[in-house]
Amino acid sequence: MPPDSVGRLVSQGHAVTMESAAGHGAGFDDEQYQAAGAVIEQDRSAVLAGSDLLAVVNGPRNAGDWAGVPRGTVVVGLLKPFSAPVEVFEFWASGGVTALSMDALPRVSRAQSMDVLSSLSTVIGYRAAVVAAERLRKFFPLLMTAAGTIPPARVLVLGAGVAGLQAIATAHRLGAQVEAFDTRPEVREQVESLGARFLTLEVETSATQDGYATELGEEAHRQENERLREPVAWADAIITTAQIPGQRAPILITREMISGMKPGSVIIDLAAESGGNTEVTEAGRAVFYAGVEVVGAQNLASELPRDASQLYGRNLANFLQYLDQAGLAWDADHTLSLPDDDIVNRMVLVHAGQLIHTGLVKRREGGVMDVLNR
Amino acid sequence: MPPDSVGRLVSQGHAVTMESAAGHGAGFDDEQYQAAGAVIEQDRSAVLAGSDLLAVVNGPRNAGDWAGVPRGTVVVGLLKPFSAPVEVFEFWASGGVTALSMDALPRVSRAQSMDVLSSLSTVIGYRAAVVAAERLRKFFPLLMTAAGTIPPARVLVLGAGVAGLQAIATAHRLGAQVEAFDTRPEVREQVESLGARFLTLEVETSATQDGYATELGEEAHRQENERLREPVAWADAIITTAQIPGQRAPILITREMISGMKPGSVIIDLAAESGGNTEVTEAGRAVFYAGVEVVGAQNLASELPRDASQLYGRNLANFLQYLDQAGLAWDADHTLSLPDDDIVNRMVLVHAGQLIHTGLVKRREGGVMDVLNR
Amino acid sequence: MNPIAQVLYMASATLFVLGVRFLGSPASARSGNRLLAIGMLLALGTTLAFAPHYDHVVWVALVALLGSAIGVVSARRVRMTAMPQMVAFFNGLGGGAAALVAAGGWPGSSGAASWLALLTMVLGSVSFGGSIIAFLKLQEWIRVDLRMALGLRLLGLTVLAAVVAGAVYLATSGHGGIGAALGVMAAAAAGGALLTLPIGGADMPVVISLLNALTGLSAAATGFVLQNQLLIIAGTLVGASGTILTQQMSRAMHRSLMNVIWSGKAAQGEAGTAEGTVQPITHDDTAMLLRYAKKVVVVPGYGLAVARAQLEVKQVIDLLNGFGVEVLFGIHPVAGRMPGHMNVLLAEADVAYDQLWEMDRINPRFRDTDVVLVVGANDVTNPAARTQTGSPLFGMPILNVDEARHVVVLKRSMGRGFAGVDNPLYVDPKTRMLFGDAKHSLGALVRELESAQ
Amino acid sequence: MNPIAQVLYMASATLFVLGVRFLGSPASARSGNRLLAIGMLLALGTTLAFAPHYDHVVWVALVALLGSAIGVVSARRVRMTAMPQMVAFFNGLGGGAAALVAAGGWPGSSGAASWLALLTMVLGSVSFGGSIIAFLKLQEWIRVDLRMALGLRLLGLTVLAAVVAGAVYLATSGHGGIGAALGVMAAAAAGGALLTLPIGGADMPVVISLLNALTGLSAAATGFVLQNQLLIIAGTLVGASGTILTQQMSRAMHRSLMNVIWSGKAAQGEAGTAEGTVQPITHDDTAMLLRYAKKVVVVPGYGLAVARAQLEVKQVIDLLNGFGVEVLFGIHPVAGRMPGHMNVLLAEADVAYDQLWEMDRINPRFRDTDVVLVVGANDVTNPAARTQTGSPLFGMPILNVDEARHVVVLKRSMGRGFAGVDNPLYVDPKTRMLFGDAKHSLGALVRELESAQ
Amino acid sequence: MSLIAEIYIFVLAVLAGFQVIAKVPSILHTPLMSATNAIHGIILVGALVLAFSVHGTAALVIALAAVLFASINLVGGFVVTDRILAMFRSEREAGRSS
Amino acid sequence: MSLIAEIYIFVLAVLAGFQVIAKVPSILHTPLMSATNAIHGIILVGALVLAFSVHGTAALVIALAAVLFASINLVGGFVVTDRILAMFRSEREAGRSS
Ligand SMILES: NC(=O)c1ccc[n+]([C@@H]2O[C@H](COP(=O)([O-])OP(=O)(O)OC[C@H]3O[C@@H](n4cnc5c(N)ncnc54)[C@H](OP(=O)(O)O)[C@@H]3O)[C@@H](O)[C@H]2O)c1
Ligand SMILES: NC(=O)c1ccc[n+]([C@@H]2O[C@H](COP(=O)([O-])OP(=O)(O)OC[C@H]3O[C@@H](n4cnc5c(N)ncnc54)[C@H](OP(=O)(O)O)[C@@H]3O)[C@@H](O)[C@H]2O)c1
Ligand SMILES: NC(=O)c1ccc[n+]([C@@H]2O[C@H](COP(=O)([O-])OP(=O)(O)OC[C@H]3O[C@@H](n4cnc5c(N)ncnc54)[C@H](O)[C@@H]3O)[C@@H](O)[C@H]2O)c1
Ligand SMILES: NC(=O)c1ccc[n+]([C@@H]2O[C@H](COP(=O)([O-])OP(=O)(O)OC[C@H]3O[C@@H](n4cnc5c(N)ncnc54)[C@H](O)[C@@H]3O)[C@@H](O)[C@H]2O)c1
Repeated sequence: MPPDSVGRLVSQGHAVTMESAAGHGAGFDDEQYQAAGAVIEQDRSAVLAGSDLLAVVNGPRNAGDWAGVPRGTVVVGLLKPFSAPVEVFEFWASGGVTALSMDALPRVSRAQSMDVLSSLSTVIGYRAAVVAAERLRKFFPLLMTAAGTIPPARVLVLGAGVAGLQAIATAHRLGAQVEAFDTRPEVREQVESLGARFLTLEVETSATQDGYATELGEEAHRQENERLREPVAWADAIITTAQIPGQRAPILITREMISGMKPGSVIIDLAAESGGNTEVTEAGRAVFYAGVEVVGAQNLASELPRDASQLYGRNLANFLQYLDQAGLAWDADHTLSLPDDDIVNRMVLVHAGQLIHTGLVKRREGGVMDVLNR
Repeated sequence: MPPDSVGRLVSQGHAVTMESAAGHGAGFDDEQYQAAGAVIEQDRSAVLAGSDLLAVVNGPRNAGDWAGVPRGTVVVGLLKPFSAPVEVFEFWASGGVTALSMDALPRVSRAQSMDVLSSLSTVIGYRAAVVAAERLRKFFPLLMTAAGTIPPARVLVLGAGVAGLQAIATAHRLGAQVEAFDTRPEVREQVESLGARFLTLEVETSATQDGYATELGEEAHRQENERLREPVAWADAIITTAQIPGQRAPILITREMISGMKPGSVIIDLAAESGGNTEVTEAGRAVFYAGVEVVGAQNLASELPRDASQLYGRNLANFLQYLDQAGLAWDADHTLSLPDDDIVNRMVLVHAGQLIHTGLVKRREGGVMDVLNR
Repeated sequence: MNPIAQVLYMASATLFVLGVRFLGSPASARSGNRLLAIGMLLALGTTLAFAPHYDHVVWVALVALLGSAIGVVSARRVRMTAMPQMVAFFNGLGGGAAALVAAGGWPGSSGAASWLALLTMVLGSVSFGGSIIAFLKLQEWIRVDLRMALGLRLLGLTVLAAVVAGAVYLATSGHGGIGAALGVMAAAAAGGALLTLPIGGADMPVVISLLNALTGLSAAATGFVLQNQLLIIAGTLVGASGTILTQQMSRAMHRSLMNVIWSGKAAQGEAGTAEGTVQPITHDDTAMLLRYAKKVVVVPGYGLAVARAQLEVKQVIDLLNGFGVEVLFGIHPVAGRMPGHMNVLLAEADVAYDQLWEMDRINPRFRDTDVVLVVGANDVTNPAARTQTGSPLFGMPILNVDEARHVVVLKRSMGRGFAGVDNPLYVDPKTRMLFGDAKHSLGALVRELESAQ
Repeated sequence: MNPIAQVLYMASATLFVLGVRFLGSPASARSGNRLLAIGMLLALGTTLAFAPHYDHVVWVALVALLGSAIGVVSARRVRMTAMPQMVAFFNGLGGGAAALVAAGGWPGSSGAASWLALLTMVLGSVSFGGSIIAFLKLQEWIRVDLRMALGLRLLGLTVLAAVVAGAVYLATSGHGGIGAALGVMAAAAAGGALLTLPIGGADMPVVISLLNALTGLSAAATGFVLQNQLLIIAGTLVGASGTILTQQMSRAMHRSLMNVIWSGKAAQGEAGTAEGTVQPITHDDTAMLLRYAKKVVVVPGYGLAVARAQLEVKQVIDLLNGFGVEVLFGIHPVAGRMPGHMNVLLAEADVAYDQLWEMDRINPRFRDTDVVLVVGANDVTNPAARTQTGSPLFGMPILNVDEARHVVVLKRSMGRGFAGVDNPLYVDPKTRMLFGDAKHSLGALVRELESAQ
Repeated sequence: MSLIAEIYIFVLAVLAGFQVIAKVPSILHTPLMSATNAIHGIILVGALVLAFSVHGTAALVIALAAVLFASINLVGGFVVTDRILAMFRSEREAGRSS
Repeated sequence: MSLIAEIYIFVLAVLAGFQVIAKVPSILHTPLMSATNAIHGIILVGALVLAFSVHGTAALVIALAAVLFASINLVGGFVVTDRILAMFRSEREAGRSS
């Protein structure tokens, strides 16, 4: 959270305590936060223990990591109900902690100012295109020069959510010839509005109420692979972003399809963290397969730390303010009463000793998603 | 040289012999060359000994490296009369070899199809902007989002020759706010034609007949530094390209000026090979100074090997064809007679046992340029 | 008639023609009006100087002065918004005057003169009756139950048929005094009134223009009666140009003239003045509105991106800047379908970054903005977000475009935006809708603005 | 005259007015000409049907048939390029006819009729003399030493002064027979001829248009003599519209009318038709040229970048595409100031990549290209690179735009390009220069093309 | 003057009237309507001639009524038109001056 | 018809003639000139009336000369105009069809 967002919370009458050096990665000093009105605390456990509301970026990796969070505390952050260890949430439930996850925020217009996923996707999408331009050993733009014509790079973007659109826009700006595909048909217009071509593959799926894609059936998936073969072979650079919340990312590009690509091509897989859109993706690493570099992008947002943390911080501050106005309150014995609000309701992972979020409940019961746990 | 250029030479009736694997870096196989009509030779010395004309990318590093080139042979390539070891040329002179350097090609309109420097500068300029976007930990474009406005990156381009202009164009495309400066006043219009702002610093110099800048006087140089202070501090990313043929590159950015920049900023120094435009540049390395990353760019062209070699190859093929038409000929005892042609005359480094190129002659006599020898 | 008078009349006729011509373009309109006034003075002076008699000169002078005074005062007093009914009122009097002049000369005339006089009486009186009703309706001094529309129209037609029959009888029978004349006139006025009664308020301007042309024709007919070429020319000029103008006006409403004066749409027109109705606008009106504004804010949205009309929007602002209009863009943080969508788009068109103002910065400025041009934006301008607690947009900060003086919305239909809710902005009385693909509409605006240069 | 004839005459007068109106826009021009022809048939039919006498009818029929045959044959035979002199020839005959008709009716007339007849004779004859000279000069059957220009003009004026004096004498003295009439006419024709002689070939079209208006006036004057309203109206119409047309034509040449018919520039105009001169073109001509072309190639250069006119060029091609014109860009590899300069620029304007053709691909296409629009490019189109061995450009491959049917070059001046050499393309007979900043010129083209829609 | 001449005049005036109005931007519709409305105040010419020469009270009253009506129409019409155009001008001038 | 009526007609025809030509693209200048040139072939009407009624050979010759001239002007004028416009049309139509 950048100092100005902290300042806003302070000016709204909240006491803000910060772990020392929390802003370093994004280029902010403790002094700047102090100037904004925050109290700097050297000791993390003191922060954990002494706050009514803990605003974090990511949740803990292990159940025990953040011991000492008192009953009635609210934890707000990107808590990853679909992939973080279930034990963490069970531990919180047992400890009377309430967990609100920013990634469960409904994707409705009025919630957009708190929509962390949009912000991060924006960063990631831009970044993916820049990284693709940097990794691809070719010009992106068309150049007609005295030494002949360099054709433009062909960029294929699979999945045109927020990140995909941003990647399309960025690659188009750089002069690449961009094609894109998504299973949600309404995306066609959005893709075209950015000057790119939308592929007509006749593989469609409906969107959920939040605009997320639903999973394709077996047959549809096979068809998609089949029909993507040609565009994939055509492309110099591919950026994949296809994700379905709570599911392993669909495999859009098989090994065989990669073999069909020109050597020296690049794939930036933004779905690496949820399993990857290619068969060879490894999250956090670039692997070479058949002469094609497949970048399993992880945490691309951290590559623009200042901008990303500004966006995240503002979203978070907006959400805290929203919570406040919606009527978050503690009674005398520090029992929390959550406001009954559409948006907040959807974000509750853990409250009053219970796991609430349906995805989380399913995972505890079925354990199907364990592929993704890390 | 890409296979199609080889094919062109072959179809014009020349016999082309290639060293095996010469095209690998650029992604071309020996088979492709064979298909285009070239003879592949495993042994380099056989190539050196058996050709009338040797087309190379760079010259040898040491005088003895390419022993065995027979008298009357013409060597054509980027031979760097200002920085390659003088001994190489003396060795060739003594061996009766004729050397024509592509980097001494006059920069006139009709020679542009053979202008290797332009081609390389194009690659380098584009690449510098992409690398800057990749290295800078910030967005290039302006973004107005629900989580606040991300201001555009400010990019400063110093020296607006071919590479500088290409860098300006690329950064502008990506949405950065671009300012540029050059000491040649006629460049203003060119900079503005790309949508960037030209800085008025009142430091001007005349251009040579070939459009190269001439060196600034002591005083003018001091003034330039002074007047660049503010724009440098303003910038998030700087791309420097200022060069004067045969001279050490001017220092445009001092240590102190770097200290005035925002931490996290990036400088891409394209003049690194001729000494660098900043005080801290190290060719081929990225150094951090006061939180600013200074990339001493070296051989950026090799990062787009396929496109760069296509451009270089076409330029070279065009030049060879030009030479042929201009009347390059060997008499019975393999003595070479050079055509009397404006363009060719300017490119001769070594001929008939003599060092011809004025820069080279000066270096042999004065040795002033030894800073740059590597 | 005296040849000098004739020549002077000819001069004033020429001034009329030129004056109307000048009135056709914004730059010269005022000079046009002045030419007309000079022509009129010339005509009156000539008439006074060369009149064959000067009987009753005192009375005439008094009455003319009285009339002028009434004209000046009422024209000065009227509110700007009541201009159309004022014109209707004046027009009715003009028609009445023509009828009266004809009636005054009619008794004793015969042949063609008699026919022409009766024609004038009928035309002038219809114009009188219709105009007075138009005036009363626009003043909202009378209201009509629309279920009576058809009845009124049929009655009106019947009355007019009777008038025509009577007039023909009078002309052919060759006798009839001032009483018969007054009778014909009263009946004709009633017929005009009946036909005008059911026409809706929104359509009135077109009808007034039509009646105006009719008055012109009646003046021309008077000219035939009096053998006065100036009257013929001036009246015909008004008749002909008024007809063209009427056509243009109904075309600007995307209606046919017949539809305006007859069809059931009139009823809708009536409703059209009430709150809650969408008011369309034409390209040329939008262009004029923009061209004569001081401050304009353009609010782009997803529709701009869909239409890929960024070049056109850039041209519109360049043209407006050329006219000295201050133009800014108000960028809503979630306009479009991805963060920064508008930025990408406008950068393509090379719009300067400092013309892009974020929501928080532009919102306080709407209050003194003359025109907001909403280009394919919907949700981000939806005032429901401020007021309708149940709306899915409730609580989302929006661009308060409704605080500006005028709002023009460019979109293809009444289609909804991303959030899928209706936008009360579109029925705001100060909002006008310019329907059509944004690229096309902006292109048309460019054309209009260029022709206004 | 018979009232039915009058009404038919009126109808044909109306057709004339509408016909000329229709001729003013490319889309309706042909219908306009047809309306005129119908009006003419109507007028002739009416005249024949209602003529008071039919003496000499056989002779008249024969002569009229002969005349028609001559008209058809000569109009059919003439080469397209000789159209202007053909029009001049016909116009002269028209003037002559008017003068002859007036002369035929003059003996024995008196008062106004006499004056009017003499006026007609003078006007018609001047038009006759001038037109015939215009015809002869354009046919290059006569040539005039320009040192004699002033002398000829003064002589012409003197002759005309004498003609006026003679005519006044004849009118006031009230006598004079056919001989005197022929004398006046001969002298007037001589005067017209003398004044037209020194005018340069390039200016002739303007002069012909002026003489055309003059013939119209003489026909109108004949109408006064014969008390024929149709002649008055038709003649006046031609006189008035011809005057406006003459003004527009001289404005299109950036000259004043006075300058055209009198000034020394005429001499330059003469030279202007020779080889080696720069021929400017106007926006509207360029627009029409483009609009009615099949294949257009746009050649952008550094000037396009300097003007930052990429959006405008995009609009021009979009409009042309809309008209069904095929448009491509021919991109020279070194256009601009950096490799790929044009690509960057045109990508900003979202020009589709497949519309960009490289030099080697576009060069063979110029041969069947109707119009090449060179936008701020210079060196890359310089044919000297092919031919002038000494040129610094010699040997550089260029875009062979000079192989196309028409070339229009947009630049600000005759300024040189990067290589600093003159460009013989600019004095190629098929090249026209559209001077001005490229952004401005292209903007004007957009306007013109839009109005041609 | 003969009737036929007057009809000629009428026809030509119709032609002139039709042509005089090219495409007018609709912001000018109201002032144009108002100005042409003022023009037929020219009927005052007829009313004056009539009033100067009538005999009898009834006829005089009719003539004077015509004078009254016509003068209101004429004067009021011009004033209203000028007001509309003035508003228009000032807005424009304000626009320029800013 | 009185002279004054004719003058009225003249003035109105002038007004109509001035207005009938708005801004014409210069590509139409030649056909427009040629068409208006054809119009004053209307003088043939006068020539016919004259020729039908003259007495004496000299007068007849003059009248017949007028008929000849006028008919050449009229017929030739229309044919030329049509040719110019046809060229124009065909170019355009070709353009469309491609
Ligand atoms: N910015 C983001 O990151 C993001 C991401 C996802 C969703 N959203 C949501 O998207 C919405 C953005 O608001 P907005 O006002 O920009 O868009 P919007 O509310 O979706 O409205 C766009 C309007 O443009 C019109 N339109 C579409 N095509 C057009 C064309 N060719 N020409 C003219 N008009 C056209 C449509 O009306 P017609 O059909 O009648 O023409 C539509 O009502 C917000 O609700 C936001 O929450 C934003
Ligand atoms: N592409 C490269 O890599 C590169 C690099 C360096 C040099 N060059 C050289 O640059 C030249 C490029 O050829 P080119 O034909 O593109 O350009 P050019 O030969 O330099 O000609 C450009 C023309 O544009 C006109 N112009 C300038 N501003 C204008 C404006 N605002 N509006 C309209 N016209 C304008 C100028 O004429 P007016 O002043 O009369 O308007 C000028 O003659 C070649 O000689 C090439 O060798 C190229
Ligand atoms: N209301 C708002 O203001 C708002 C704000 C941000 C996002 N949203 C919406 O939220 C939704 C989700 O956006 P996101 O970026 O988080 O999505 P995401 O990251 O969950 O998924 C990325 C994209 O992959 C696509 N995809 C899934 N399976 C695919 C397959 N097999 N093949 C191809 N593509 C596949 C999805 O359709 C989606 O577009 C979008 O509809 C977006 O418009 C709304
Ligand atoms: N005729 C042609 O077709 C053609 C083709 C390519 C290049 N050229 C011309 O060749 C010339 C050289 O181009 P290049 O890219 O090889 O140049 P370069 O690499 O030698 O130098 C780069 C730039 O640095 C600038 N510079 C030098 N000292 C500076 C200082 N102290 N401060 C700021 N800037 C400084 C120079 O002016 C030059 O623009 C240019 O004029 C270019 O237009 C011509």
